[in-house]
Amino acid sequence: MAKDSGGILRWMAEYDRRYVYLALFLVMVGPLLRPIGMPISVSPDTRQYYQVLQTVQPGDKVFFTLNTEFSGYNEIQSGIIATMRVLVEKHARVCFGVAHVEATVIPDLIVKAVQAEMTANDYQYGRDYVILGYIFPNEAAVAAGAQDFHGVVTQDWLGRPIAGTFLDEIDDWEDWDMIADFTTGIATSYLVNHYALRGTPMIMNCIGVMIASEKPYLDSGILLALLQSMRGGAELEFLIGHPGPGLTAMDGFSFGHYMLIIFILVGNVGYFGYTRQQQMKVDKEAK
Amino acid sequence: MLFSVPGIIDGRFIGFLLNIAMAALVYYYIKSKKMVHIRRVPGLDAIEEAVGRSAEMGKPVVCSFGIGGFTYWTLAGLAILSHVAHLSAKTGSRLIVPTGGGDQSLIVRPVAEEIVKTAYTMEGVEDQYNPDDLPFYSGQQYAYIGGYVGVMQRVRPGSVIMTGSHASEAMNIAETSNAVGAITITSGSYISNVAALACASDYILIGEEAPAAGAYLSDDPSQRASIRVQDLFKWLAIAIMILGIAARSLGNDLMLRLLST
Amino acid sequence: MAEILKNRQLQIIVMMLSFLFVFLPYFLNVPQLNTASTKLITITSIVTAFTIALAVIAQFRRGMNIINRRSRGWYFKAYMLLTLVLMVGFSLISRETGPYHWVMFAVVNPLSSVNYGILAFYMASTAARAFRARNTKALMLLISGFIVLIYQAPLTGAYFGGFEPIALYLGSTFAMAAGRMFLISVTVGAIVFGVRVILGNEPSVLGISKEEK
Amino acid sequence: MVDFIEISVVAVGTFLAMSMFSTLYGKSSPLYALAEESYIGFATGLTIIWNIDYIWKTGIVNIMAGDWVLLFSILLGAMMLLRVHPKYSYVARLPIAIVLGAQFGLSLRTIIFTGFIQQISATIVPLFTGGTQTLLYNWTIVICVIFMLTFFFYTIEMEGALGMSAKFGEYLLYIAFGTVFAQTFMGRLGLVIGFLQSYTIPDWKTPYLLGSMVLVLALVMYMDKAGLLEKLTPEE
Repeated sequence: MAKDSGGILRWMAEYDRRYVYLALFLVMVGPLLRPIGMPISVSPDTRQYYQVLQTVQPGDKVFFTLNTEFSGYNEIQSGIIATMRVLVEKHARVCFGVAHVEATVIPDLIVKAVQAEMTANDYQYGRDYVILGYIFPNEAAVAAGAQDFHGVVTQDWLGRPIAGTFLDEIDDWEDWDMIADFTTGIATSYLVNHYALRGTPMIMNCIGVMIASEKPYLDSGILLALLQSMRGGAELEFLIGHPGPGLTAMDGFSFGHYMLIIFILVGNVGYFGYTRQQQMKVDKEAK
Repeated sequence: MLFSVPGIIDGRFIGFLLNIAMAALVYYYIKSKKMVHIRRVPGLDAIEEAVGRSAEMGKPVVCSFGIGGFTYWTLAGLAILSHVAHLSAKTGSRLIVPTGGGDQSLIVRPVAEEIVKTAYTMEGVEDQYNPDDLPFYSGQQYAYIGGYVGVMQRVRPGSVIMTGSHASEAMNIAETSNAVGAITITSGSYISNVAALACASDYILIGEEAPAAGAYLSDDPSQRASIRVQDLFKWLAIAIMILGIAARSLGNDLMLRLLST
Repeated sequence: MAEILKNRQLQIIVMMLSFLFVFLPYFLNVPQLNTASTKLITITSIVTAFTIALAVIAQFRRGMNIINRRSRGWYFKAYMLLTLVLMVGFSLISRETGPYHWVMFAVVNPLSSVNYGILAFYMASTAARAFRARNTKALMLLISGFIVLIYQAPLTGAYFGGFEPIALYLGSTFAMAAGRMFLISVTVGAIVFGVRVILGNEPSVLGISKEEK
Repeated sequence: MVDFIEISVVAVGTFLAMSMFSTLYGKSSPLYALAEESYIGFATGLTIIWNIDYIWKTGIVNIMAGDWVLLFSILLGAMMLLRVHPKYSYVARLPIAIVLGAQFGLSLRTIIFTGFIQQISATIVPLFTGGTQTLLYNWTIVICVIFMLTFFFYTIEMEGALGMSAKFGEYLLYIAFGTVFAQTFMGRLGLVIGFLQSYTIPDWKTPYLLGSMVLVLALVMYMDKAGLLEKLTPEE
């Protein structure tokens, strides 16, 4: 391709996009195989999230909602696990709820990831945490649960009755001390509309795509804190001093960004160089 | 809070009032059957040019209206589809309309079929209408994508016009469309989508431009009326903001208290 | 009975009543009404869960059609229907372990991730192609995108903090304001559309114009 | 020791994932179709299971506990199912009307607050008090929101001052789009890295990931050369 008229500049302007795909793939896999462990900086939004988490009291009832598919879980699992770790250390009582069928097995993964802390803090199923299944299939389900919790939820994800668990203390939205929402945007606006708007304190960890849509809620005070994408999760891991999947991924994350920046620069140099070259050619012919 | 109204829960009065006002305005405009003036969105010129260019090159046009159920984005998409169907019938280009993609899209599909068929009939080329050119790519988003991308790679359209309620699959479509060398015109319904599409497409109808274009093209007074009511409420929003900011800067929070009433 | 159920006027009236029964108790200070309204909302959530069946039936029909016609690659559809039935069967055995668990992690997890992850590649090629300073608008896009991209690579901030304040400024002002503007205009649009439906002005939403095949 | 089941999860997972990535090659392939149909089949199965589960736990369990009103939900749900019956589809109109009414009731009663009133309130900020940074932020937000909104008026012509304001608003929008694009890219990148991470940690998984990649790429290129791609891919 590069041998045509225009040479390297033309190639820089019009290269095959499959090179982009391959390069991006390689720069992400490389650091995962050989982690470098580069330092990172912490953003103010993450600090805010961390501070809100610090206000959790022992015995607080936290609604841990997973509005995500598996894909979203891969992106924000560092934030999810780090948040859970803090909650367990604060000895909050946690109830998992799920808004996507794929997420029904995720609470199990989270519990396994923080097993050590849970054992150390003597966490018992029912008394300290409960795993509910797919309880948010649509907006009506969320709204009904906010007004009459036991009218909607009767059993946990494996069909065991929830009577006798700490959920006996929950009647409606007022009884939750906090909602921690982890989201790709499926039922999040419903939780915002039917819980947070009424006054339930709500914090959120969203995927990168959702940041711009959720920021107005943070700015207007409906959300107390917003942890952003995988980078926020890594920063939270850094703040709580417990490295996890987020921090190990940050090398690849940096390289992925730099790779794209290089491609943009190459593209611009190619574009302007090539257009100028063509222009000069035209001028020469005109003369 | 400024005051409380007996019988109404504290802090919810203004919201109630605004809802009622909006309903009343919509009702008024629909009843009066007035054809509200709507300005022509520049995106429409881009669409017409794209279809024209496809006809010159003898290439087909691909036009889709989203994967959602009946929302106002879908209605806009259908109005634009109708326009594109007329244009392609007039210029003699083949029109391909991928449908499906969501659970709710099943309800929209027959309406789209009717729209395309009517357009061909009205342009007097009913015999060129081919139901197979409205393929149904299942009710699943990513099966839809596979089909959509596949059809673009096979027929190499001259232009791709993608409006209505598309979600994350919009990027696959826009990139493939660009890769096969088609003129890409898109619209996005939420901000991260719009931002990505603004980069990926040759022309984009930003946010509300699509419903406005749809209302401009349709002769349904109620669709036009709703654009007018939306405009009125945007004016209201700006007015409240300016008044409130002025007052707040002078140390008065009357407006904020009013809004929380 | 059939005549009553077919009556379109009745359908619109029922819809309006159902709307008001949910809408009003949120604003009015009448606790009894609220309790009844909560019941209606619960009922709605269950009925909506039923609608999934409609999509599944459509899926099945389409699959069977393709198989019956023996279109090219029909066996893929047969395979799809088989996996669907298998999954339901697996869930009856156990949802904690066994084949259900295996499918969740060997099939659903990776495919769901790739489904959306693939967009990273598309976005990269878009950026490489579209972030070019062709005109003023593209230049604005390029500059702000460039700054935020550099800032977002965590390594940058650790060694060079210069981009951070600018990127945070862009994110909390321009991007947030655009998000807010979209939110306001979409909210108004959605309410106006809702009002139009409730007033019976959008019959197609109720599926009145034509039932699907 | 890693057991066979765990290995099979990783081997099958990476192969299917790479098959789905094969669409980046730019041509439709039977491998992509395999991945796609696997996902659709199993995910649809999953949807069925959990929606029945919801109906059971919220509906039937409560009815058995004596909440008879919920019998209506089962009745209406059954009526809804008749929608697919060519002759009796009209029966579904009643549940559709109820569901739509309630849905619009739910959304209209709340979005006016979260999407309109609270957003306006949050924009009402003081423009002359506060530190330099606060002032800069406040001014920018106010200018952005107001000018961007003027870009979205449709029932009057964009002329004179309004036209200029809309033009300015459009430029501001493009600055925002650059930022949002970068954020979105960050999200998608995080997604891929998270996915890759689950197949590179612990170490023993990596060969399966790279092996699947090479295998799928080789298969696709071979089929492309042999002209099998078109022949084996199902027509949609």
